[in-house]
Amino acid sequence: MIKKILIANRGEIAIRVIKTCNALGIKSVAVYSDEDLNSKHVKMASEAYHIGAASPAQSYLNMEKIVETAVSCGSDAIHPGYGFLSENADFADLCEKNKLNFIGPSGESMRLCGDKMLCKDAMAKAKVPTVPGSPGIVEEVEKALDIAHTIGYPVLLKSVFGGGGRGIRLVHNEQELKQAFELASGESKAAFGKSALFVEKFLPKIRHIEFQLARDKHGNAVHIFERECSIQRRHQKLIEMSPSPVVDQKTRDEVGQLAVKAVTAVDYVNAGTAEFLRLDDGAFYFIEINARLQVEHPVTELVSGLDLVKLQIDIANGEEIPFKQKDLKVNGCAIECRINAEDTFLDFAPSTGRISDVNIPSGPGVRVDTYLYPGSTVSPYYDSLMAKLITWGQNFEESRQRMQIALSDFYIEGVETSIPLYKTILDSKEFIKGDLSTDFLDRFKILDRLRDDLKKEASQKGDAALAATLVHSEFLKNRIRSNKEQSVRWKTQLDRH
Amino acid sequence: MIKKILIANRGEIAIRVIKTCNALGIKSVAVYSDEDLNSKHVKMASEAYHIGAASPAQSYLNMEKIVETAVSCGSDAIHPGYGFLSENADFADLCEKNKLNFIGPSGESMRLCGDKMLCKDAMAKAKVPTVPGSPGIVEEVEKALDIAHTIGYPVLLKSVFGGGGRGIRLVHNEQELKQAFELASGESKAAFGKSALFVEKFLPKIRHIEFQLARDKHGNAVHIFERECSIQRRHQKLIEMSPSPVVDQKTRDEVGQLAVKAVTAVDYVNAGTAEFLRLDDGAFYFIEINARLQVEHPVTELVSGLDLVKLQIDIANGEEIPFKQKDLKVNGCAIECRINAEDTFLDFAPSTGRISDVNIPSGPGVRVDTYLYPGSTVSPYYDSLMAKLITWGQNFEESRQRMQIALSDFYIEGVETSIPLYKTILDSKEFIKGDLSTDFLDRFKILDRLRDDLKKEASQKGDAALAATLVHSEFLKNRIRSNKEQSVRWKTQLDRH
Amino acid sequence: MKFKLENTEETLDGEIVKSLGNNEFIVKTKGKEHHLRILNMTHEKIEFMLDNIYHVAKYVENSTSKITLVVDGVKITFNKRPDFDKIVYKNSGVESGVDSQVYLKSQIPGRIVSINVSVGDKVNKGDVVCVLESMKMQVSIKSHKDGVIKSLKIKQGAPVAKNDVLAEIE
Amino acid sequence: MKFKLENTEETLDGEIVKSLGNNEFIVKTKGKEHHLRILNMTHEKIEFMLDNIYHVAKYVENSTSKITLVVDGVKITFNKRPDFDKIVYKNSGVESGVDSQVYLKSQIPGRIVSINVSVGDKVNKGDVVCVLESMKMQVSIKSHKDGVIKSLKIKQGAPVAKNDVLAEIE
Repeated sequence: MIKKILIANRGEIAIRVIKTCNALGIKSVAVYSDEDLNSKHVKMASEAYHIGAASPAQSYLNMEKIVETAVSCGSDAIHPGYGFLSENADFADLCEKNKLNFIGPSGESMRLCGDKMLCKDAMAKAKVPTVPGSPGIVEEVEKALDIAHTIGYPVLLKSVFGGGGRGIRLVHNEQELKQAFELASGESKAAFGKSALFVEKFLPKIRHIEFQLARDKHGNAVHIFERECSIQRRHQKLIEMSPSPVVDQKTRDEVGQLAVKAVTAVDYVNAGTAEFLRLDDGAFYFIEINARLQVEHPVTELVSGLDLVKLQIDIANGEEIPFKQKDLKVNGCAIECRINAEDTFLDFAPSTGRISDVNIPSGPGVRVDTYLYPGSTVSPYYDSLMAKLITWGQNFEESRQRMQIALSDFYIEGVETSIPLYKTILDSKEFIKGDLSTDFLDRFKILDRLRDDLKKEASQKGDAALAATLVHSEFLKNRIRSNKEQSVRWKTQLDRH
Repeated sequence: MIKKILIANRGEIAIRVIKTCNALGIKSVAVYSDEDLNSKHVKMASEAYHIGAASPAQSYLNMEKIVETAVSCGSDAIHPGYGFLSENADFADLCEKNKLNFIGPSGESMRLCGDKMLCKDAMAKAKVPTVPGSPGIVEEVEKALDIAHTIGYPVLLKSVFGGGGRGIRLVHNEQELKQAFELASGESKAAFGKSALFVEKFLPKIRHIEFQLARDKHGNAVHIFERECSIQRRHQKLIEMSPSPVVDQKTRDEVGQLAVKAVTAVDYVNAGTAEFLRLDDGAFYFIEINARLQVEHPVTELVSGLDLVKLQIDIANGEEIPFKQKDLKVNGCAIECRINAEDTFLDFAPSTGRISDVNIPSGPGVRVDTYLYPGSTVSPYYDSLMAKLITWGQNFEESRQRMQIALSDFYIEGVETSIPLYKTILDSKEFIKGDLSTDFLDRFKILDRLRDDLKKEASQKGDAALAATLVHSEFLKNRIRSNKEQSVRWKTQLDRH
Repeated sequence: MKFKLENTEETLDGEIVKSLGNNEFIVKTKGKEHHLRILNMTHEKIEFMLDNIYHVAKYVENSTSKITLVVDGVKITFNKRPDFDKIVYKNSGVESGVDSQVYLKSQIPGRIVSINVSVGDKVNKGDVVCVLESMKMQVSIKSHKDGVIKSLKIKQGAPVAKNDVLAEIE
Repeated sequence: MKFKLENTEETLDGEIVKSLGNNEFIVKTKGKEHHLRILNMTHEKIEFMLDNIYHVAKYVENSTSKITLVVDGVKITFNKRPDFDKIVYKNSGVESGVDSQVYLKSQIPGRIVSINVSVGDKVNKGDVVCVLESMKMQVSIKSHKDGVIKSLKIKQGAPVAKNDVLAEIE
């Protein structure tokens, strides 16, 4: 039985794990870099150890130091959170070697999930549909042309060395494919010594829909519904929800079973996620398994009532999943907005600094996972996710209304945030009717609407702003005129209240 | 359709109503006394109007002023919250006269609920069992003796003019009853000009269990499960939960149907509560209807998923309740602790003052309804309820664990609170196994245990406290020695972090 | 006092009409009188009731050219010199009348905040070509002539120096 | 430094062993050495790590006789004069040896915090009869003799003056 967990992470997810540890009476161990001495996870954990310099490579990615700390402080398990070492198979192996219970899948299973081609093979065997395309790496242009002919244009030519949109070429016909193949092949050889290209069907106006999964060491596996994560910017999720507006119970059962097949095919143990693309015609294509707890796990927690971190710990303890697929019913609707420190109008560039003030929303159906407190810091060394605002409602509309109010109540002083963007999105008729896709922001020119909304808001508050400025400058003027005397007079006046 | 609601209340319940107004796009109007100019409900409402001096009689109980304010600012409805005017039938009538939609039952129905004897009669007709006793006022001692003989000793001799434990005499036999009747009758005549006594069976070791109800203008009525509110001090609820550990689905159906009969018998419209006593043998006796939203309504919200304030507004709008009894299922378990500003060891005497700092807990399954913020005030003019801490879990144990952690995270600086008491109660084996009764605190000597827990806690933090004091007094000593220079030096050192 | 509300076309005008004592005032904004009551005021922050509505304003910046404050969570910037835009407009070439001039130049140094046209777009004299931030103010750079955008020499977020060519318009 | 931890029987003893610079110290409490690192410190508040565990302490009161602080949400009071209790004990009559004396009197003014006996209770010499708060310290008033509580002259929360009779013990 796990009694003490070292959390190899920081920020809101470290705090999230600490909360479950507290509830279960498990001791939590925080680790921190130089930059994080004053961070909230350090203050909340049962114990906290310094592991290195601010740069992730020297601290949160420093496998040896983390394992050494876990062993020396008597931890019996490690929770990796998401990001950092969470999908590092070597780290999972290192934990095992040091008799630390790694709360996640085995290194072997993780390697299988992480290799695009091996994973695609496993899915083909398990009869889980993937995006149509070449079954593996395509060495010759003729082969590529054959495949493109079979699956139909347009197609994407991708490099296995790419990622996050890099190394991807969209081609519409044979001629373009020939040219692109030559270029890409050359680039790849120049950079990596060999060409490793593959062909995939180009899918327009897609939704990103994923299934939460759990599988225990006894082979029991369940899906815990879908999450729709189509609202994105630069391939990063902004807003997630469960259920999806386009998934009915029949689809949930069918695609959920595919997802269960997918994790079973790679002998995955722990909580995890199978990601799918969904086309407008309702077809689902598997894309990958995220071999860890997801950022957006709270939406699933709110509609299932489960504590997924507790479920992870139970599974790591060797317990059987304490419920069956048929016991799970979607209860209401949950939406999550990722509150990022970023400037929407500067191409979502990170915004960092000291948070001089923060108001965290609350109320029926409102949950906030965050590391912010007045005086905390958003560091340039780590990612821009400051908080996750999650609302639950009996249905989508109630959840959305609560989100709108909570966004208005969420005040963060010191950095630019994505809050205004979400207010505009949540207010749009397209979002309300569920017309979502990964190109939502562009398709509906959301940034232009945001600009208008901000103008309107500023205009509405103009009177109040002007009135404040009038009275305040009077206050300042008087202070300058007779500094001491005035401040006493003002103070006296104010004290009357 | 209601578009603007004046909230004739203050504190956390005013804020609670504002939150639902916001979500529904309804304008909220706050009213405030001199004491409350800086209160949170004033800051959160769409508009706020001053209605009088601090004393409730001059502000929150000032019917004419409140109705006048509502009319002049264009409100179309009034939400009374709980306490203050919420169960004042004249106020409901006055609202109606001024064409204001009173969000609660009619004045007539309220009067029926408020008169012990009339209500008891109505219940007898509806076949809802009440505590055995005299059917009405007992004029002569012979009659009292007859009744006592029938229902069995011990019995309580009560005055209809009493309330909150006053004017109640416990008698064990004929002789005691004769003496007590003479005394009580004399007292009553002296004070009120007439005797108005009645006899009720004395019930030992009782539980207080109540049913949440809703009934619309079309006569549809449902119960929304029970709440167990047995943990009390001086007849005031401290901890509430739903479901009750002693109510199974069969009992819920049966007693729930009695509760529905009860509100139907008095033609009650709106959300309300039927209170019952439950004996150790499982018998339920109706005691009264609370003709308003209850303090403890959030526990029902968390296990039903409903927004009860929204339901109230819908009913006031003349809508039908949008679900049937069979649609309602208890989901998990919720517990509420009333965070009072009071000194447990001074017989729960109120503790008032400025809240210099507050940390409000959060996390999965945690909800806090409160008016506190750093700099807010707990006023001696109003009641001691500062916050309601509510936790939800898949089952009682998860809910209880989350409550324990949330209580530890709840930090309120400036007044004494009931938080330590709740930690001791939540930790007790008797609470864990659900052995509850209205005399829980006395029966298990909880205050003695609390004293021990506090000693233990202080002892555990002794080292840290001493270490802090050592370093801090060094700091202060150095500051005195060379005030300016030192503070610069310290600041510089601290800035390094 | 007279301010231009940045990012909108509004110019606001206001004054304190009188002090009623007890921290209450009559203020006039946009020609209308309002009742204002201060709840709390410090150097950085003011909480007040304006005609029975609560507001909180925090001061982010107060320089010679502008005031930035956050009112009820909404960031608002007042330009203290409402005609600054016009000066820039003039400098940017619109008023020069030299219609034959192909290059649209920046008369001030700054950073490109947004680009409002694409190559090939038809523009009229006075249309906004881009917005740049300069001296902590956002100023619109407008076309000095009717024509077609032949090329754009700017990138969002990038700095421009005085006299840099921003676009070719033919 | 030596303190008595109020409400418990513990007396704590501690010292700063050395300063390591960089806001780090070795401190000794109850005879054991600990590593302490200050994160933030002001007049009212100190945040620190003690042997890899975070703590926050806020100072509520620091008088000549006692220090009250809240550590991680737990209120702790140190009596600066650990023997104060004994002085009061002595003054309250226990040490006087006058066994025939019926009245238990208070030698100090204060406010009754708790009453630990009821009329009719048998008490032994040294048993706590009540606790009163005096000079901001809580002191136990103990019986000066063996006997039975005949009457109680006190009420919880009520003030008592010096020499007031608290109880009759026979």
